[in-house]
Amino acid sequence: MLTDILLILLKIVAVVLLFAMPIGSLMTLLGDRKQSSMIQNRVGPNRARLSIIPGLGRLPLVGIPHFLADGLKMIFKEDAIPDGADRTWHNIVPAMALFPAIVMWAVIPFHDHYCTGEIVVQNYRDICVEGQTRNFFSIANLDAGLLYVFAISGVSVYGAAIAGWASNAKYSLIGGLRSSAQMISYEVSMALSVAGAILIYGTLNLNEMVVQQGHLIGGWLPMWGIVVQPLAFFIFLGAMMAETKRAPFDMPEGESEIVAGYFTEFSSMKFAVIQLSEYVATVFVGALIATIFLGGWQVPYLYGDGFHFGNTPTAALELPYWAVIALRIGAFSFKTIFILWLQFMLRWTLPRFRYDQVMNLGWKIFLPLSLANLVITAFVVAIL
Amino acid sequence: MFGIPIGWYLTLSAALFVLGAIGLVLRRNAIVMFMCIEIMLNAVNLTFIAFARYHNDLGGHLFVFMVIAVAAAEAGIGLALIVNVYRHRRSLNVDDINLMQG
Amino acid sequence: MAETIFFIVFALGALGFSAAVLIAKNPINSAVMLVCSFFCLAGIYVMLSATFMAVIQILVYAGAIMVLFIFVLMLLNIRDDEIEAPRLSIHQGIAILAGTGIFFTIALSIAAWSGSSSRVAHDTMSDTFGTVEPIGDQLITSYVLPFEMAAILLLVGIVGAVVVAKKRF
Amino acid sequence: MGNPAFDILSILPFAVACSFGMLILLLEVFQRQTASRSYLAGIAVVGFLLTAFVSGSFLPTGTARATFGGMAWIDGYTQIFTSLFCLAGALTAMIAPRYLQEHGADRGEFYALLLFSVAGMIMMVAAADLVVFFVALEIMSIAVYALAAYTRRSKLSSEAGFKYFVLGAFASAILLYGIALVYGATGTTNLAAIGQAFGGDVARGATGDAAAMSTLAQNAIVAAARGADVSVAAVIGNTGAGAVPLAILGATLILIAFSFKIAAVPFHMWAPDAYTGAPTPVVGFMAAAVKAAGVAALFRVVSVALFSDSFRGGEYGWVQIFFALALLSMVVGNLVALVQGNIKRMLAYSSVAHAGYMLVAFTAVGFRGGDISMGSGLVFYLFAYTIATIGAFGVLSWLGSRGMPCDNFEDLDGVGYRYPWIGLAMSIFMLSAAGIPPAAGFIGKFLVFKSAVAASAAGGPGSGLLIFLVVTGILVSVAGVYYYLRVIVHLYMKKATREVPEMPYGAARWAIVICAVLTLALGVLPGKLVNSSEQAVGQMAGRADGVYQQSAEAPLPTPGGIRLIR
Repeated sequence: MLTDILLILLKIVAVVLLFAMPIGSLMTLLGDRKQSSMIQNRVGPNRARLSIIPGLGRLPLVGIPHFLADGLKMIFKEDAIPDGADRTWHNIVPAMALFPAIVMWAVIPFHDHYCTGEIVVQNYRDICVEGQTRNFFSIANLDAGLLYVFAISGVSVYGAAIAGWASNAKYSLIGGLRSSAQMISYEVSMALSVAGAILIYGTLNLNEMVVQQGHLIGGWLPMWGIVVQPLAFFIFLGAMMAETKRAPFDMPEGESEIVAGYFTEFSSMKFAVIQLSEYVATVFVGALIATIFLGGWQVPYLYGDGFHFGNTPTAALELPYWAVIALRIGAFSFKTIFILWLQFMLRWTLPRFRYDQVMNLGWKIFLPLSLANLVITAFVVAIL
Repeated sequence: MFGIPIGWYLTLSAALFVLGAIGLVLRRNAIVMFMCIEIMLNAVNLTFIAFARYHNDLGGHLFVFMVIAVAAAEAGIGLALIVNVYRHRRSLNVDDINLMQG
Repeated sequence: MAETIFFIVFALGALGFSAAVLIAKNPINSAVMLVCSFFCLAGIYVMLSATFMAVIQILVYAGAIMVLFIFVLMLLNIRDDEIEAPRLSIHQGIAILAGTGIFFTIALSIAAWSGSSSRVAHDTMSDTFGTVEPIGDQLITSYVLPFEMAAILLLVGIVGAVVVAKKRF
Repeated sequence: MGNPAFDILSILPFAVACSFGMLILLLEVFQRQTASRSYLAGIAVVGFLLTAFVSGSFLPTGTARATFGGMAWIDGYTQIFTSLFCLAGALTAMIAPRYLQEHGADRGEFYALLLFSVAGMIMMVAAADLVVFFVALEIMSIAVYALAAYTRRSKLSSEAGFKYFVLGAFASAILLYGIALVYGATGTTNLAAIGQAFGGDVARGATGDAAAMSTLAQNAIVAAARGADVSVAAVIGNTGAGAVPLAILGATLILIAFSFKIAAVPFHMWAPDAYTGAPTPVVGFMAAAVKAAGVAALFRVVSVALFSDSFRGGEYGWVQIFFALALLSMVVGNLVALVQGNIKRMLAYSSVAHAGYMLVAFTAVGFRGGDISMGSGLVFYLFAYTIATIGAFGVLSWLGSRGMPCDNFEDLDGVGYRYPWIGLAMSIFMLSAAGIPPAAGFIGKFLVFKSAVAASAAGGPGSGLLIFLVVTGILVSVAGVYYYLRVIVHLYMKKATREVPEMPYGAARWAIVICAVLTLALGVLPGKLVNSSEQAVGQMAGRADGVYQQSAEAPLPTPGGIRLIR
């Protein structure tokens, strides 16, 4: 009992503090600043230095010290609450924004369940013989994991909506309205597009989904979501980007129209927390898409005991279990970061949509496409 | 493990139901009244789920599923009606919605 | 024991937040309190091994219905000047008395039901009770008719909402 | 489909109505903004007729069966009401176009919502399980909420929709709580199974009655047929002593919710406001079809699920409830209608009174257990009432125009001379509503009161009360003649105070003519309808002594889910 609780706490710490948050906050720097500067052909952050550490004092370190400076600045800034704002909600809102972004990580599998016994590979699956499987690599292994993700992402609307409302400012209110409308709209196509994948894998459990993606079609092509559901992948990526309000869907915080949207009136650490929650959510999008569409922790042809080429019982290239685990977690991280990179590339290359374009895209293009995708998938699944 | 009597859950749901009904009578704000109806529906859902657990019958869960679908549809139409009334009256207070006597 | 504590926490949470819905002056506060109440109820559903329903509760009630409420409240932008004046206390008194009476009527019949035997939950429950799979199975077999009808219902809801709320034809 | 459990044909009426609704929605999309939508009304009428035709012809008459795993009953009762609802819907669709054009609301969604609500009504009456019943009820209600607020530029209409919605949603919540408690007491939502449980175990308590045990075994078979994971022992263990209070409370809440829906006193307060404000053709539909659906479904629920001796009469019977409701509705409805100056409001209270007359039939049936055919008067009454009400509101909407509604008695002045045929039709509807021969309403009232008298003739405690109910009913309906005749007085004996413009569109007139002719025809030659309603009620499926045996059904096949990889 006690060890279980300790284990869960440990996993939470590992996932949130060692994976989601660091990647999320690093993105503020590398993605938003350095990558954008490279795309826009300018230098980007390079002035802050870590002069207190001997030896590093003169190096720009690709601007990483800026990140620390930013944090310091945030902490010491004044926390301003506008006149007429609802003080209680204004204080609570950052937590409301951060909470779902972090809680969603509970079901992301970083690796298959740990097997204490011997692993036999059969029909592209690791089967654990003479031992137990222990869930070490995801915080909670829920049967309805995907539904859980949708549920929590539905709740994440409140942060933005209430933030806009509580600020007692027009731009904030408009930003809040836009964000809630946009998130409601895109949730539909988000869930529908992934329904095809649910049909194919026959499960809502994310880890089981990943396990099934280890299957090889015709003995060579990994049955990743992107292979069997290419259209759904793009719809889901787009819908998730809209859901997390990333550019080019960043209408709720379009600075050319409504300053910073729903968090215009937030400053200091409250601003930082809202910002951080957005980045954590962005990282989560990467992780979720990697899980559903890019094979999660699967490395092609790698199974529990090493590399198999084709449906063979023995490994062509044997590897120790720890190496397999390391490879897989590494692969998962790589995929997550790849999707992140893709999102930032999109952000800095595409212009922002107009509000009506966002809505049209959601309701008139994504929704019919995802419906068609679902129907076709259902037919194909029924025939096969 | 399952040591809590079903009666506790049922009493809770009865309390929630009555709370919702009282709110419906007392509050004058149309949207809050509607929220009170949602509380009542949730009390019903809790009753169903408690009884389903007791009878070991999934029928209760499926009923709840339908209730939630109905609640969603009702929320859509109800809020639309409220918005419509607000356009005419500029108020959400049901005491102002009194063009017809009685 | 832990279960009892959880129950008390969730039950008090559900009741307290629901009461807060009634008491809160500002409709937005009411809405958020209601969401909190839904979360507590979802917790209780999990205790009753209705995990799927708990998730659906959050997904639909908290994630969709209440968002719509908040959206409408923000759209109409009710500010302090429109917050209702307190009602006559005699009305409140009567309503609360009547409510308490009704509550005790219901509670008495529940007590009569649960008191006659030790009504605890069913003990021969299968592991998958209340999870996605059996419910999904039922939905497309025995309950396929209401399921399809629910589809029509949602269509009617959409059409009706659009018809009523559209600004002009 | 070879599988009898998924007999698509059996829900064909529902499917046809829904398909036509969707068709109209689609056609509406491709309309130009200014184009006239009247032809959509034609399509809707075709849809209604086709629905009625399908319900009558694709199902063998005289047979009753449960479909979709015991979720719906297709029997004579369903069929006869399907035709009634389709008639009401078609007439409303014919009356509506001109009204909608006048009020700048000429959009196809109106007809789509009409079709959907009729689809809901059909399933309400066909429901063999409370799940189906509830979802169908909501399909109907939500469509009607939207219809009530349809001319949303009018303040009255929007308020009417809103009030109707709040009370309707409240009633739904009460209904659901009642269903939940009944589910708790019996462990099932199937109407027949509830009836068996109430007849056996719940009512008899834990007396160890052998007969109760056997019904419970049947109950378990039903549950098993629905695919539930229940053993016989589990079901027997479920109910039993102590469930009685829950069952009574649940049944009472369900009856209260129904009273809301059919606007019986004291749960009628929404009706006058909603009827006054809503668009006139919709009011006709609400007052007639929605009420008919509520009454028909209530009759099914009561006579299937709550018909055991102890629940019907006896210790905790609903006869007393219906007695009180009927008495109050008749008295209050008629007396308040006397003092109304607004015709729509007057008709609203008159519809409350009519709910009271209908409940007299319930009281009679409940009083005299076992003989359900007494309810056949109810079916006839509903037909007569529906046609006359839709006709009356049709006349009102035909006479009114935008900014000059025909709402008050004075607005009818002289219409009888200006439009002789319309005046005649209105007089016929009023006579029918007042229950004066030769209109159909007379036969309806006669049948209902006759059943009550017949029920009391068997004697027993309380039969005097039943006679009292009948006498009160007759007295107040005599009082009611006053306000119906007042309409006729205004039609013929007052000077016209305003000019009624010539009406360009004829379908509404035809609808009024059809209503008038039907009202007269049913009044003069009631035999056929009386026979078929007797048949429909007598063979109602699902009753313990009915022709239909629930347990004959095989367990459902369970496709193990669709899997690509396993």
